[in-house]
Amino acid sequence: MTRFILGRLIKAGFILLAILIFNFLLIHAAPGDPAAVMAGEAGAADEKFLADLRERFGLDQPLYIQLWTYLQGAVQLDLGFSYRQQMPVAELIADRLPATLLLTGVAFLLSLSLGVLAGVAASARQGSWGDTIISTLALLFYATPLFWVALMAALVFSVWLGWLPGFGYSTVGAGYTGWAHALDVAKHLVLPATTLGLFFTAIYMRMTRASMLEVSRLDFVKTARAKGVKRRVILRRHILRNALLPVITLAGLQAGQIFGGAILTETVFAWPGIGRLMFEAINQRDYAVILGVFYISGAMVLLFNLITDVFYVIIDPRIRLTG
Amino acid sequence: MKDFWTRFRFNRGAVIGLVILAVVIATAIAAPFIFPTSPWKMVQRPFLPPLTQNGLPLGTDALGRDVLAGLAHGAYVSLLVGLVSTVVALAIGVPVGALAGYFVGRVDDALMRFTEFFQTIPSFALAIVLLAIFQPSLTFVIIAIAIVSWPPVARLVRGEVLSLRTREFVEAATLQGLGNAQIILRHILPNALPPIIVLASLMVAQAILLESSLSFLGLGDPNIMSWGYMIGAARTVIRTAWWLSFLPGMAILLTVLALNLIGEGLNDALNPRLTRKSE
Amino acid sequence: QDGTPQQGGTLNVVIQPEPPGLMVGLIQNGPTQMVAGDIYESLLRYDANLQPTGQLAESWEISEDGKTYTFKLRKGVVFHDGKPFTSADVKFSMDKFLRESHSRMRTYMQHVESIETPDDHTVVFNLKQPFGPFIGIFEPGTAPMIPKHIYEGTDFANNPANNTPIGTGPFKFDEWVKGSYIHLVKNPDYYMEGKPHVDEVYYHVIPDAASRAVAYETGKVDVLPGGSIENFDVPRIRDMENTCITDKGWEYFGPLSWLWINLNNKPLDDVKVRQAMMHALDREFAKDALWNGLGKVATGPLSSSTRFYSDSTPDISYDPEKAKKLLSESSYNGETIRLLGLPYGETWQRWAEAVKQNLTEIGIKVEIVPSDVAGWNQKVSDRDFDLAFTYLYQYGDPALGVSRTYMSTNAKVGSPWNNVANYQNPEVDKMFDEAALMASPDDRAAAYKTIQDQIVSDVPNLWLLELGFPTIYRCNIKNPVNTAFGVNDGFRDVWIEKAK
Amino acid sequence: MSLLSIRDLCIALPEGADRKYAAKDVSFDLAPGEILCIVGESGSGKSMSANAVMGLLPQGVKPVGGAITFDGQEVLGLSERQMQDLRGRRISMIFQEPLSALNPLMRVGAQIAEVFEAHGELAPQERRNRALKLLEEVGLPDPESAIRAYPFQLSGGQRQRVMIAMALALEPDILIADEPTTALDVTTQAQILKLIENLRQSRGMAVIFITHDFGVVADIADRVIVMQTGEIVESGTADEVLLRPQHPYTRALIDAIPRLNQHDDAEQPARTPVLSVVGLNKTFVVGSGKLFGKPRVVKAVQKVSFELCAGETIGIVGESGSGKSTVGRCLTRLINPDEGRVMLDGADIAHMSGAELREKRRSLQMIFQDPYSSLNPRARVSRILTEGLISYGTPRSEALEKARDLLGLVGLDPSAMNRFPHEFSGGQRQRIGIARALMLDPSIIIADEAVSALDVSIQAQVLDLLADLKTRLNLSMLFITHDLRVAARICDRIIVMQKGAIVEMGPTGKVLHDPDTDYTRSLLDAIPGQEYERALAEAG
Ligand SMILES: Nc1ncnc2c1ncn2[C@@H]1O[C@H](COP(=O)(O)OP(=O)(O)OP(=O)(O)O)[C@@H](O)[C@H]1O
Ligand SMILES: Nc1ncnc2c1ncn2[C@@H]1O[C@H](COP(=O)(O)OP(=O)(O)OP(=O)(O)O)[C@@H](O)[C@H]1O
Ligand SMILES: [Mg+2]
Ligand SMILES: [Mg+2]
Repeated sequence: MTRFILGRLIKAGFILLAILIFNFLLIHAAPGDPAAVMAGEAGAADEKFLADLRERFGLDQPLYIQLWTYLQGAVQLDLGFSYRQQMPVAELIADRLPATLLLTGVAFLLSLSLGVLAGVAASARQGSWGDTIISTLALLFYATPLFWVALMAALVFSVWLGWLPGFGYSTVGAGYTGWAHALDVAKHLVLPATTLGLFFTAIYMRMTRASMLEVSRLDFVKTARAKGVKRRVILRRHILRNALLPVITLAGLQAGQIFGGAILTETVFAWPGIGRLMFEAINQRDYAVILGVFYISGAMVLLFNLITDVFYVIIDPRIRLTG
Repeated sequence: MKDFWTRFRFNRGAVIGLVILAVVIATAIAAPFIFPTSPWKMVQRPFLPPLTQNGLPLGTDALGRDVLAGLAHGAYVSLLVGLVSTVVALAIGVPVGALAGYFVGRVDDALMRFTEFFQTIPSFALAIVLLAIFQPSLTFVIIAIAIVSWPPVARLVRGEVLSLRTREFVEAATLQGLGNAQIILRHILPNALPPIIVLASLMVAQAILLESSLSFLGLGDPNIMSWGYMIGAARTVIRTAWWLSFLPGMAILLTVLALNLIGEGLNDALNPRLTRKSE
Repeated sequence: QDGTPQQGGTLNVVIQPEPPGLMVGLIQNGPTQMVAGDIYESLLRYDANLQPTGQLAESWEISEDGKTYTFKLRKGVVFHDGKPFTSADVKFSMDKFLRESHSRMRTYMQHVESIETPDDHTVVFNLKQPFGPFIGIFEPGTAPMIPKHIYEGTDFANNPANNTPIGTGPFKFDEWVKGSYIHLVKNPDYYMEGKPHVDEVYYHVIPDAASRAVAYETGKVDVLPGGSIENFDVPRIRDMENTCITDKGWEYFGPLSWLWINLNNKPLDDVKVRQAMMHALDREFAKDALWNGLGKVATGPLSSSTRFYSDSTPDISYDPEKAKKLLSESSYNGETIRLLGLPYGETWQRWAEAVKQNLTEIGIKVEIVPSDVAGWNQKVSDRDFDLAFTYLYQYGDPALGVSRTYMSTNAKVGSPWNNVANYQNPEVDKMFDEAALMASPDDRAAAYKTIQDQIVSDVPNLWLLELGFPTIYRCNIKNPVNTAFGVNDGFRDVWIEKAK
Repeated sequence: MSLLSIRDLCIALPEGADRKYAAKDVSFDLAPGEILCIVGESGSGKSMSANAVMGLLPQGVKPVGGAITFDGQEVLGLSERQMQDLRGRRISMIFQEPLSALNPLMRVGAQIAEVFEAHGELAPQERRNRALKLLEEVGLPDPESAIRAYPFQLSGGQRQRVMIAMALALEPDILIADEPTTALDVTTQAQILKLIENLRQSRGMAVIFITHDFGVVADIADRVIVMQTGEIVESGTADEVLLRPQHPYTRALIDAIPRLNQHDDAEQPARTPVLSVVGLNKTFVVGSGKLFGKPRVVKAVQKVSFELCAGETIGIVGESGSGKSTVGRCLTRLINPDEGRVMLDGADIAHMSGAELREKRRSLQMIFQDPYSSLNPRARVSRILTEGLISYGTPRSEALEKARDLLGLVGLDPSAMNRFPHEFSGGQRQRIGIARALMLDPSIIIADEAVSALDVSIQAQVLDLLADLKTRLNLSMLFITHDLRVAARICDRIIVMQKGAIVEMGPTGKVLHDPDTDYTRSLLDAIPGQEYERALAEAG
């Protein structure tokens, strides 16, 4: 196992490098460059201005040299400099990371626990009213556009009821510290995290339910019943455990995106996270930032894929992995 | 096959789903005949609420266009986006996942690293970049959506196959001299079906919504009426003209519902243990 | 105006998008200017009629021949770091810093022969020839005063001080939490007695338009500068209690929207086709449906708030019948016209759809080409379009903001802000050149009238609307807009009326 | 007063099954401390009746009439909650197929401990100790490490013993054992039977014992019930039924019981070896479950060498867990041996792969020990049987034809073709497995406990079928079994295995009557029903 993990980590390094090159070429293939965008925002610029910018950003160099320079930095974990934001990319990402991690992390835990729970509940009473209600809700959640839900949530809980702040990360200028600050952030977190979580909740719920129904008809469940094990325990220990594999896969996928942030949610709720940073960077062709975010989130995806694989082996001892 | 139909038919939900889907498909096909004028035509004053004007039962949008005509014409694109991109994603994801899970070792390694290649870029961002590079025509929107949606399929299928390949009935099939392809297709995949069906029905919804998010960001094909476009466009007026996002939202919801019911019916009909009630 | 100013309070303002930096000498996009307007100052201010008033300059004189401008500077002005502001800073800013890094200033400064600083509080600009618009460039977005002691001899673009901008303005930079807000605090050493009135200003970064509306509704922010929220939301917000709205404060910029026509492409080189298209556009509808009736239907290349605007140009109003007729006489036969939308939000997307529909109705095939901002820039720069939306500022004077669009000398590929249509009319070129250098305003007015008539009959662009960007604010906030720059001129005079 | 009383029990089967009722008008009583054996035809409804008592009938199968009274309480009407209390504590059951009946993802120790937990018995850490103790009592070697194993890491008999341990954990009032010893070698079987006997004596436990092994019946039964096609055809005390059967079916059954000395010891002609195994080794190393714990090392097969000749049948007998199945799986390359050669027609299949291996494998078929898990739950029998043949190029109709014939030969109705594996009884599934192995006309069959779930008459039928094939087609067989009578009947030679190694090998007669090793001798001594066999022999 240890060898497997080490092997994978080494390979991950190479993939990351390959992905980096691919990403680099990909985003340079998109029309426009940061100089043009920056000049564009000023509403006027002459060629000299553009040329100056390009020289400053190093965009006047041939592409392969730019790539080489970037890679040299990247392997030393130097993610470059954002000219647009006038900050080292690493610093920029580090700045935004806590907010994103908080949001996606909470949404992840929330959706996973809620989704699995609802899925278990629904499958336990297949065909009953409870099942119908849960299934319908789940359907509603994932068939409704995220931004619609987000906006409605902000409308109801923020504008109409005034219970929760509708945007932002904390109350600006309130100067809270310690617990008051934590509480403040938590309040701000409620809407975006639930909105983001709802969709995944629905997915986990459906997946869990389908998988549980499948497993609940296997013979060993009968054995467990014959032992006099309580229904609840059977559900959890025997059925759920055996039904978990696809859920784990999805959870691994979601977890991999944890650093990639949530573009739409972060935008709608003005959450100062990576997703927004990335989206803005794409629009502004802030190459170093895009690549930096892709790099970090790519590394996370690889890591979580590895963790998922390890989980497979833990969950299902029959699975053997070599690599 | 006949048997399968009988079983499918007995599932009331599945039949309802099929009916809804049939209606949607029929609408998509018939739209140009029922509403021969372009859905983009501005026919009345903007923001006419539903049921207030004869001939415009669902009212008008921000530019005074007929919402009903839009819904009818939009059905085609949304279905196309949803179904085609899902089919493409399945067509890539299932084989990749199945081969990786079945052969483990080097094949798995190669295929999964390949998948990771696509997986590492946050999917929405990848779609945006792809659409920034290529002109967002309908084809490219579909391709972009398919490209970002297959890796989850591949990983899911792989996980299932990894677990199934060690079962004794697979060993038995090997001894029977079945080729790898047959074992995968006839023994492993059918047993991995429930999560795949769930994921597929989710993906259709996701594709339709992704298209809407993309057109909301100005990256859809603005020359084609779709439900996603309608929702995206109605977003800014959600407060003043709720029906503009509600109606296409309902259309998507119904379609997704239908696909889910069908999926569930399919799942049940294909599961031998669920059939043959003793009544 | 509104009674006696009260001191204190916090001003919460929306800013969109998040500025790339606050050093306005290096970056001049909208949001940067907005924040920088509080931190940096220039020599003058301009009222709604574009008449100059004093700021860092107490008084100024223009010589008879229009070639010498002498400014007397205010005494006792200090930068935020406590260093005094003198004529040396003016010379450094204008001659060195801005000439190097401010693209608009670079063109303006071509007219300047030399800058003299006879004493600490006097600056003299010697022009090569008279340049009518010169008096109109001393605003913080164009000519911000930059501390010489910080920037001299450094690499301007990479000076670490760019992150902590220092000017002479009423507010000091305090903190910038990227992605969340920018915080400015009152400058206690400000040279104007009792000003500024408010203690601090927060600029909130809220990337989504709908959320910005929510932010206002929930009382998180009190000022929505023009363009902060979608136009569709304006009537709703406007009707809220204690809410005031003004479309003033854009006079200097005079934002005018139009469709570029790529004159290189057939059949757009045919004036009949262009005229047909011009008459096909229902701009009144666009104004009402998309812009809430704010703004004006454009009559030609100049905005009505810009100097020397003429209201008697040839008629270009909506007339589909005429449009059809013109089209049938033209060389158009069924080509598909690619229309490049402006990626600035829903209003613009809808507008593209409306234009497409307008043109479709007279029989022109149109395909909308979507793109993001960078793509739009690229496509327009490369002239890769048939029709393209845009809107540009006019900076108060046709010589500053209009001629660039129509002069053939400016028709170079590679920039989206020059003569993108590739309009070539030697006569217009010549008249523009002359009009800029005339000393007498009356002569200039006459010249620009002819220019306007000529351009309108050539239809090199399809003029759409003089955009109205309403500023929305709570009525107890006084004076948010009292110059031709609106909120971009800083909140020097703003005060908040406390609830009784 | 009887502890359990069943009256006129009718269990309906879903549409499309063999018949309308799995069990019809079944009535019997069970007194405390009594051992009741149910014997009878495979598919006669034994398992269904037993399941009904537990309230655990599969979906679609329902009790439609009659009453089951346990301890004065009507069981059929009880709620799931009330049943929970009974199950495991008052009545417990050992299911027929131990692989599918164990949770694949749970360590066996935990599965046993769970019984205590379910009924709130013992403190958590004691549960583990009890589980360990139980595993020891059922004779699992090295229980310390076995307790940490997953079901798939255990041999068939070991799993079965885990099931037994689970059922006995709370010393229930009634034990329902559905063919609990099919995978156990005779010594272990004897040990288990003794364990049950002890519990009966000390705790007055009543037992319903479903089995095909008349030796076992003779040794333990107080009373015997004989079932055929869902109905009880005869019942009475053990002596009555076994020695003085009334019903013709019972008589036929008893006549079909194989005898130890039934083999013909005719001198074998010299034969050519078709399969020679040289120095086969296989060791399993399994993580201990703890991060840095010592891994469990099982030397499943050690230096096994033998030759199998054309038309010959070699029986492999021996201790449960001694590596019999592992040898079989190595030969078919379902697992890769660590060392050794397996020469088939002059080629070493131990080091083959790809198409070559597939081609070779055609002549080498295996009948799996656990029939249920070796059948694809989503495939109909028709597909399970025919696809191998079809994949080798036989036309579909021809394959179907052959499948139908084979089903008939193993005693199944052709209607079985359209059903799914879960719709069969244990013995029926086993026959599907046999039919599948025969479909490809192999020259070698590895039969892993292939007839253990069959009643003696069908067993005889199948064995005859195999013997016929053997002579007709020169079929060679490796016959893994724990039933020495069966081995005696069809094997030419016998290999005795213990702890992964061959301890004795020789002609059947020699091994069974004049063994060289003590181990073999102990096996022979443990054969159940020897007295009964003598009694039968005396009777005629
Ligand atoms: N996959 C595996 N992983 C670890 N150990 C295994 C595995 N398969 C079998 N074993 C172990 O190898 C030994 C031999 O198993 P095998 O199945 O060959 O026994 P057997 O002789 O067939 O026994 P039985 O008669 O009970 O079926 C057993 O101790 C078992 O626990
Ligand atoms: N789920 C099911 N659907 C349809 N028929 C079934 C189902 N389960 C069992 N049967 C049928 O019910 C009959 C009784 O099965 P049961 O399992 O009780 O047999 P059994 O006496 O235990 O046989 P064996 O000795 O082979 O285990 C069989 O004919 C079988 O085919
Ligand atoms: Mg049975
Ligand atoms: Mg075995």
